[in-house]
Amino acid sequence: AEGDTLADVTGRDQLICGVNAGLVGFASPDANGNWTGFDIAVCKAIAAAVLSDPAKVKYVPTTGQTRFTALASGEVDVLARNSTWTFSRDTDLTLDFAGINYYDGQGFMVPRSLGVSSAKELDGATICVQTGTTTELNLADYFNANNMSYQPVNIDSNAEGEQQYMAGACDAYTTDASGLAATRAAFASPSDHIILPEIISKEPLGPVVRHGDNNWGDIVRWTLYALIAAEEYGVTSANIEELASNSENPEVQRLLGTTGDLGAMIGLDAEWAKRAIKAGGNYGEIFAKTIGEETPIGLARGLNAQWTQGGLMYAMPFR
Amino acid sequence: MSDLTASYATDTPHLPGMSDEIAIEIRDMNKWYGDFHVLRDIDLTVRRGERIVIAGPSGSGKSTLIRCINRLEEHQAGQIVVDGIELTSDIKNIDKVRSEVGMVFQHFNLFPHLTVLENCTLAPIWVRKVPKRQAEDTAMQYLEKVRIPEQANKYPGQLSGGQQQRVAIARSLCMEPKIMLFDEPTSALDPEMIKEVLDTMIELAETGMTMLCVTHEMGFAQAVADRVIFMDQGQIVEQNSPQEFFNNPKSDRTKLFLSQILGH
Amino acid sequence: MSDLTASYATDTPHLPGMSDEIAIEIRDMNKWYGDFHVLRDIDLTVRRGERIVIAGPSGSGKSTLIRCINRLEEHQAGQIVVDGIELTSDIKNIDKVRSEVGMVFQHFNLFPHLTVLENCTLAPIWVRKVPKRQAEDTAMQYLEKVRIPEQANKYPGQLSGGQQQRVAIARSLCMEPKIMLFDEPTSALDPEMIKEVLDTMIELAETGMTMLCVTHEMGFAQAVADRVIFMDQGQIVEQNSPQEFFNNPKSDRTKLFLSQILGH
Amino acid sequence: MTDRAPAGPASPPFRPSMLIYDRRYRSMTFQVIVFIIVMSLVWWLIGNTITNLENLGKDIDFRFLFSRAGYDIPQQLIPYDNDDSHLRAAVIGLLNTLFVSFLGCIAATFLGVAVGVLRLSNNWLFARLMTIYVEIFRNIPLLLWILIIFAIFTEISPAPRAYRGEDAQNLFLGLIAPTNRYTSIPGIVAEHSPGVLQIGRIAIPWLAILFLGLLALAVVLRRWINARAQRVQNRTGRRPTTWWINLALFVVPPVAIWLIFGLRLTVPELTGFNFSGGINVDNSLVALWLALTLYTGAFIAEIVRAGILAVSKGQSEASFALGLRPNRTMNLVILPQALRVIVPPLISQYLNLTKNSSLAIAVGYMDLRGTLGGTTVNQTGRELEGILLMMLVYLAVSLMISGVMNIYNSRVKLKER
Amino acid sequence: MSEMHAESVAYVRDTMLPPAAPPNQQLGALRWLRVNLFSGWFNTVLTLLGLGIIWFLFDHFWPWLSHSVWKADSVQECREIIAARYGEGATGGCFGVIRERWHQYLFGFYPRAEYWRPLMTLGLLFIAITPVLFSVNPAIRRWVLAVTGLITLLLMGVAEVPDWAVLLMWALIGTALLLGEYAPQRLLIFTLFYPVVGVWFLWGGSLWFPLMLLAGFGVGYLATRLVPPRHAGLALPAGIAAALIWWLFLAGPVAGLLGDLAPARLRVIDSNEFGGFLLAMVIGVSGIAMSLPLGIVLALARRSDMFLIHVFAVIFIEFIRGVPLITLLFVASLLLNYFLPPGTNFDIILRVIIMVTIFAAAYMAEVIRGGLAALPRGQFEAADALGLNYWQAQRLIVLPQALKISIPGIVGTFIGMFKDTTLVGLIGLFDPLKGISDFVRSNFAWKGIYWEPFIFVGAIFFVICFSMSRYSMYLERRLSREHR
Ligand SMILES: Nc1ncnc2c1ncn2[C@@H]1O[C@H](COP(=O)(O)OP(=O)(O)OP(=O)(O)O)[C@@H](O)[C@H]1O
Ligand SMILES: Nc1ncnc2c1ncn2[C@@H]1O[C@H](COP(=O)(O)OP(=O)(O)OP(=O)(O)O)[C@@H](O)[C@H]1O
Ligand SMILES: [Mg+2]
Ligand SMILES: [Mg+2]
Repeated sequence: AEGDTLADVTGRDQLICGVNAGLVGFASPDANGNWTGFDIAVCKAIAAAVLSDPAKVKYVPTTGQTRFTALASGEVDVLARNSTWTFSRDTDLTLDFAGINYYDGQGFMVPRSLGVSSAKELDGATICVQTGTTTELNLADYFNANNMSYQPVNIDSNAEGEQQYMAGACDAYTTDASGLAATRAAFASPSDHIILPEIISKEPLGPVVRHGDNNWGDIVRWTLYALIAAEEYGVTSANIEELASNSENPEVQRLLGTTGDLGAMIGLDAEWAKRAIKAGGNYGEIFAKTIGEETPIGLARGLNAQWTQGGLMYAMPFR
Repeated sequence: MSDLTASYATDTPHLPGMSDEIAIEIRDMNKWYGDFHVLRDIDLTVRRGERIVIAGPSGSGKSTLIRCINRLEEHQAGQIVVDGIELTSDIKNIDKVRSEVGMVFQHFNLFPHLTVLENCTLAPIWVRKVPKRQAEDTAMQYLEKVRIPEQANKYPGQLSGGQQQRVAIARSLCMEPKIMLFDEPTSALDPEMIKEVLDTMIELAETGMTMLCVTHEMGFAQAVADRVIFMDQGQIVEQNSPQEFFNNPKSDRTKLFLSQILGH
Repeated sequence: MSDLTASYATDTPHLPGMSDEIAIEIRDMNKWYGDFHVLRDIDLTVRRGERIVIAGPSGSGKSTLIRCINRLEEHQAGQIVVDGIELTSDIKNIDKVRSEVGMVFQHFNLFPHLTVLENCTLAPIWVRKVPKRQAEDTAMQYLEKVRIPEQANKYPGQLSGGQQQRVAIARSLCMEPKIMLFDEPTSALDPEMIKEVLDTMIELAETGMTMLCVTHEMGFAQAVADRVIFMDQGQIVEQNSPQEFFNNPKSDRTKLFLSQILGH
Repeated sequence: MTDRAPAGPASPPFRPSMLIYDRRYRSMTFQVIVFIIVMSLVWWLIGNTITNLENLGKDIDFRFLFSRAGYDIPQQLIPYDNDDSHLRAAVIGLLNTLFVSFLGCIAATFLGVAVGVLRLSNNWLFARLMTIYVEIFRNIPLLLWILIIFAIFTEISPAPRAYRGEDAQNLFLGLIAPTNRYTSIPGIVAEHSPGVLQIGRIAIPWLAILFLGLLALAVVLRRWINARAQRVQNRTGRRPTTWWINLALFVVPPVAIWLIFGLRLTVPELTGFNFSGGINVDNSLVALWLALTLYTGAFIAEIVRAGILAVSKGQSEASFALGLRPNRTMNLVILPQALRVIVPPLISQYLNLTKNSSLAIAVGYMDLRGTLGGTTVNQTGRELEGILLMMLVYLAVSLMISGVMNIYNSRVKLKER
Repeated sequence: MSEMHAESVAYVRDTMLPPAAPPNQQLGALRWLRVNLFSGWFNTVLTLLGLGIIWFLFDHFWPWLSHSVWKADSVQECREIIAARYGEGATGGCFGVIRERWHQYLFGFYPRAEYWRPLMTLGLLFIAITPVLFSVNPAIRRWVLAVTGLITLLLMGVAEVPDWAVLLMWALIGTALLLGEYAPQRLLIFTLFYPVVGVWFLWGGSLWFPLMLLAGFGVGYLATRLVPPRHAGLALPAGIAAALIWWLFLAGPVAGLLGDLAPARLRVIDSNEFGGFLLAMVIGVSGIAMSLPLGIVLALARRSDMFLIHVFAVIFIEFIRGVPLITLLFVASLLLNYFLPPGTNFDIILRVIIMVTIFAAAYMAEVIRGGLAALPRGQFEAADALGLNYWQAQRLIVLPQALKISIPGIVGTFIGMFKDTTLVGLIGLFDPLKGISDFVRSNFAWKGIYWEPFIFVGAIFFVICFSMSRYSMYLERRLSREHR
């Protein structure tokens, strides 16, 4: 697996994608075992770009504990899973974060009946937190910094956490805000629970690859950027064919391989980005389809809006 | 076996006469196992010093009878009076009777986790509340009587079958019982060892101990028994002095049994 | 036992003469178990066709000696030459010797998971590489010789002790050994069964097989042995023809032993 | 005596073929070959590991143990906070493992013995019930039991909030508050506290030391009194009654301490979100402990039953025939023999229980596997070091337990011919 | 008669007494109650306590169970139905989740169209083990085969597999029954080939690969036979070498070639799609099957009088038995890749099976060691005296007997291992208990469902483990009777 991931992937004609074992909206298999979700879309886009077929992906469910090892050992080609980009992970764990597909932050959810409106009021509370995540560390830091105490309830999966929270075994549930929203959305009466305003950490999430295989890293990074750029330039899965043939925008032309040969520079053909976008739509389409406001999860774009809309999504120029 | 019979028959020891006191009295005793009627209308009086051998085919209820006498089994009708104490469900009476009645089993049932000496002193210490030293002295006496004092500190597992059975006899004697019950004490032993155990029992008989003994050793019966009781199907079919019993059996069943047991 | 002795002594069969070839030669052989010197300076020459009975008190090393001959035990000094092959650690030699020497154990050691026939054909098939059909034919022959062909398809557990021991003999014979070793073949048997096994062995002796037999059956020794060897404390104390041995023992130990074994 | 065994009979000179065909050399040859194979296998594995680590740009380094852990642990037997090192977190985890295992072993033994005996009782109904219990627990995975029991705790007990307000729930006996996260039980404080003994960061109250000291003293005294009773019995045949002295030994000192230092119970009090003032025993601990107890108890019950059945009926009959009462028969005859049969498999159940406690993570009880083998490995990315270390620690614990077993076994082995 | 004198003891019974009926207290239901339930105050207390426990359980669980809803598409719907039927506030089980997701609990994400494959594998498994486990008694063999065959067919019906597969299964079971009747030895040949068929059915791909792997053993065996008897000592190494050469260099190409000539392909199913009880069975059965030979070798090694061999075996066994299975699973999921040559990267299920096999082998070794120790020394000596060499003696005399004695222990190990397969959920595989349940509960419709999956999964585990433990108890009784 060392060195040339692209060759490995094309060789076996399948992309192996490490994903979360079950997080509604981001990655979850349905009753027939078909994976869908926001993270899954990234895998499909990469597969489409590299192998010309978004279906040629094998999804390997990973736990918080096994994910980085799976990647480091070459068990998966890319980790498209809610993993936070941190200094030590990037350096000490010798991973490479290829970009950010979701700007998240850690928050708290509490039952409305608790009568709490700020995280600052949680002194002495019992808080459910998944073990082995950055969440656990942020939580400790936050309470330290605010001179408060808390009682952790360590749980090992999201499902278990929800169960504990719903049974009232903890006063608050903490995880990334996106996860909180997804969890809350699924409750019988979501309005009985509120997500507190404090976001106590930055959680930039994005696909991860092995350190050292820069070419593969480039492919993943630019596939992601292609999705983001496509939204910026108004390229959607609906109009992509049309734009490919008659777009005036030179950036779009380069992106879709109508002019120039960007694909060759990363070892792919000219239409790679076109395929990636066609696989599941542009970034905005994916967002809307999987976790957006129209879905039960109902996340607003917020930080994840295009930079042109006041968000942080900013694709590097295709040039 | 035939030479054993012979040798005992010749030197029949003179047995001290038995008193008229009654040691055990069983009246109209009946016992059932569930629906199965094991003992039927048993009437038996044993006087102090009397030595009784109980014979009979397998399954005739010999063991059950003898086990009723120290209440290892419960009888359901009739009376059993041992040493003046009637056996009922009264725990105190049972305890009293059991400490007066010694019993030796076919399979020895020594306690394998205790030394021979400890086997012998256990009951005196915990039941009779005898001081340990004294209990040990007594035990050594009885071990000498059964001629294995040198094995006192071994464990039962280290002894031969015959030696184990002699320890079992000594263990019972250490409680200085008034009555001894034997349930086929020699039938689990190799032929060479039968003799040593029978010798011990004969010596015991000579001391005037009241004994009830289930056994197939007819030589022994002729040598020491005052009375032989023949059981079949849970009933006493015939009882008589050994001479009469062996030479002149009355009932057909007895004859059949004797022909089988002495014939081969 | 005494009638057995008598019967064999009377009808001593005529034994075919033995040759001058040497079957087993043991020279200055010594064996230790740890610090314990079991066999001391054993010298013994057995000619082809000779029938030797080894007697001696328990623990005198009889079994050990016989087990050294097919290297179930290792000797530490001296030489053992069987059928011209010296027993050393050389595996090929050991294998050769073992396939020439049959052995019958006190406890039969039949393989309980195989039928009688399979017990008998196992070694010929796997060691001698005889085709299965042929091995079965041979086995049936020998089973007929020991007079239990009808049990061929039973399992050992279904046979009586005497029958099992005869199967064990047949099993050894199926390898068509030149020498047969017997280690107390009858001492685990009930008295009724001893005779059937001894009869089998006598028949075998009449065929001229070289035999070494540890046994306490003195009747058998008188009937068939060419030589009786008496061992005590790991040494050969006396060896002689049966007549001389029984009627005119030389050493005191032999006399003592004979008095014990014949006396009771 | 110089009668020692010589090395062996004079053997022919060495030839290479003897390496295969001579018994003595053959075993040597074989061992050397196997040794070489095993060693090259080990070497191969180590070599692979080194190459792999190199490729990943990693190294083997245990210094991470001394860096800041950064995470919190709910249950701690010795002080710990998130500023402590990973090593200390691992020790906390190990102590938690040992703690729940120890409690589990004790409870499972009691339960198992009770059930094992009851299964043999002549009460038809109860014997059946016990059989059902044993079969159900033995044939369903432990993980399921842990989850179910934890869930039962979570679902049926009220949140702490329920103890507040108008229609508030009352404390059980006014002292104990079971909640869906922990059970709050009263603590003890002293009016006239003698202070604490400070060893490094661990503070031990003098009271606790005093209490444990007196307990130890009581144990020693009890042994002495029993030995004396034995001597008296040996001398006179009568055993003096000692139960009230024994009772006093264990009752008087605590009461004295209680009075002298003015101890009193602190009733748990709902402050803010949670109870404080008492001791909060986490449900994860209780559920894990209970599940381990019930599961292992079912196995122990079978062991106990088999052990008792292994002591033949003849033994109790012989004992009765000697006039010994049933309770004495149990203590002097049956138990000593049954124990020999029971103890070895019992200890291997203890071993299993200890190993099974590693499922603690399912309910968030932070044991060795949860700290060192879980969060630490995860935060530092040192899975090789962390997991190997964890395995070694478990191995050491197991070897210690089986060491005890071997000593016991060799002690009680029955002497036979 | 009590008045009898010493001189007049003579007594002869002239008529035998007929047996009498026992007194009332000895009879009927009353006696049964008295003896079994109320024979003393302690006993009475126990009885009352027992009744109390039963009542408590009944009172707490019956309402919930009796209000179960089987037809619903979500938790919400369930609750509404229960509220409508039994009134507001009533609680009840919502087994609709089982109805909708049972196939995932049983098969994970295995494609629905291919369910016939695992089911066929299961049916064949029963056929394959009959000659091994049940050879003791033909009646039992018939019985077990018939019952397990019916279960398989039933499952096939539920899983709606194609008709031809059901017919094939009928035919196979029938053949097996017939073969078992007339030529049980033939079934053993099938047992030999079962792993190949099983692997092929489950994972698909070309039949030739597993077949060629199996052929390696044949190649090794041939090589041992080709060594001239003079150098018998070299036979084993030669066999191993030949097999290794075959596996490393020849098996792949040959299989490829054969695949081109006679393609026998099934749709490839990836390990990731395994889950639920299928996963538990695959791990459990392959673990036990592979741990058996390894366990035998370890047990023999541990009993060896060669010091080094003994020491290695002890270290290995004690190490594996000294650590929890979960740590070994971690090794499988986190560390195994470090230990293998760079670039090797094989299936997580395979890695788990390897670790589970090693784990079970250590326990198996101890079980078999017990069986070996129970063999009388005379058996070894008799084998020696007949001239059998070490391996012949082991194979023909020692192991058949030792294994037979060990069967209850082996079954016990299997039960333990089968239960332990639930732990693979902790390393992210879809075990039936946690893996599948967590993922089912991550679905909107079934959020908040908790007890029902546990009850369902627990019940299946119970049925499987309980019947196996009963079987092993039955065997134990049989063996203790047969064992002289
Ligand atoms: N606990 C029991 N339950 C039911 N039946 C029993 C029980 N014990 C003995 N029996 C039956 O009672 C009858 C008498 O048994 P007992 O042991 O007294 O006979 P025995 O004369 O001593 O025979 P043996 O000479 O074989 O010892 C037998 O038919 C036996 O099967
Ligand atoms: N494996 C062994 N290790 C140590 N000592 C042994 C061993 N086997 C036998 N011995 C001792 O060697 C001595 C000779 O034993 P052997 O079995 O040869 O005697 P034997 O003459 O056959 O006796 P028996 O008539 O009782 O069979 C005995 O003292 C015995 O205790
Ligand atoms: Mg009897
Ligand atoms: Mg001998």
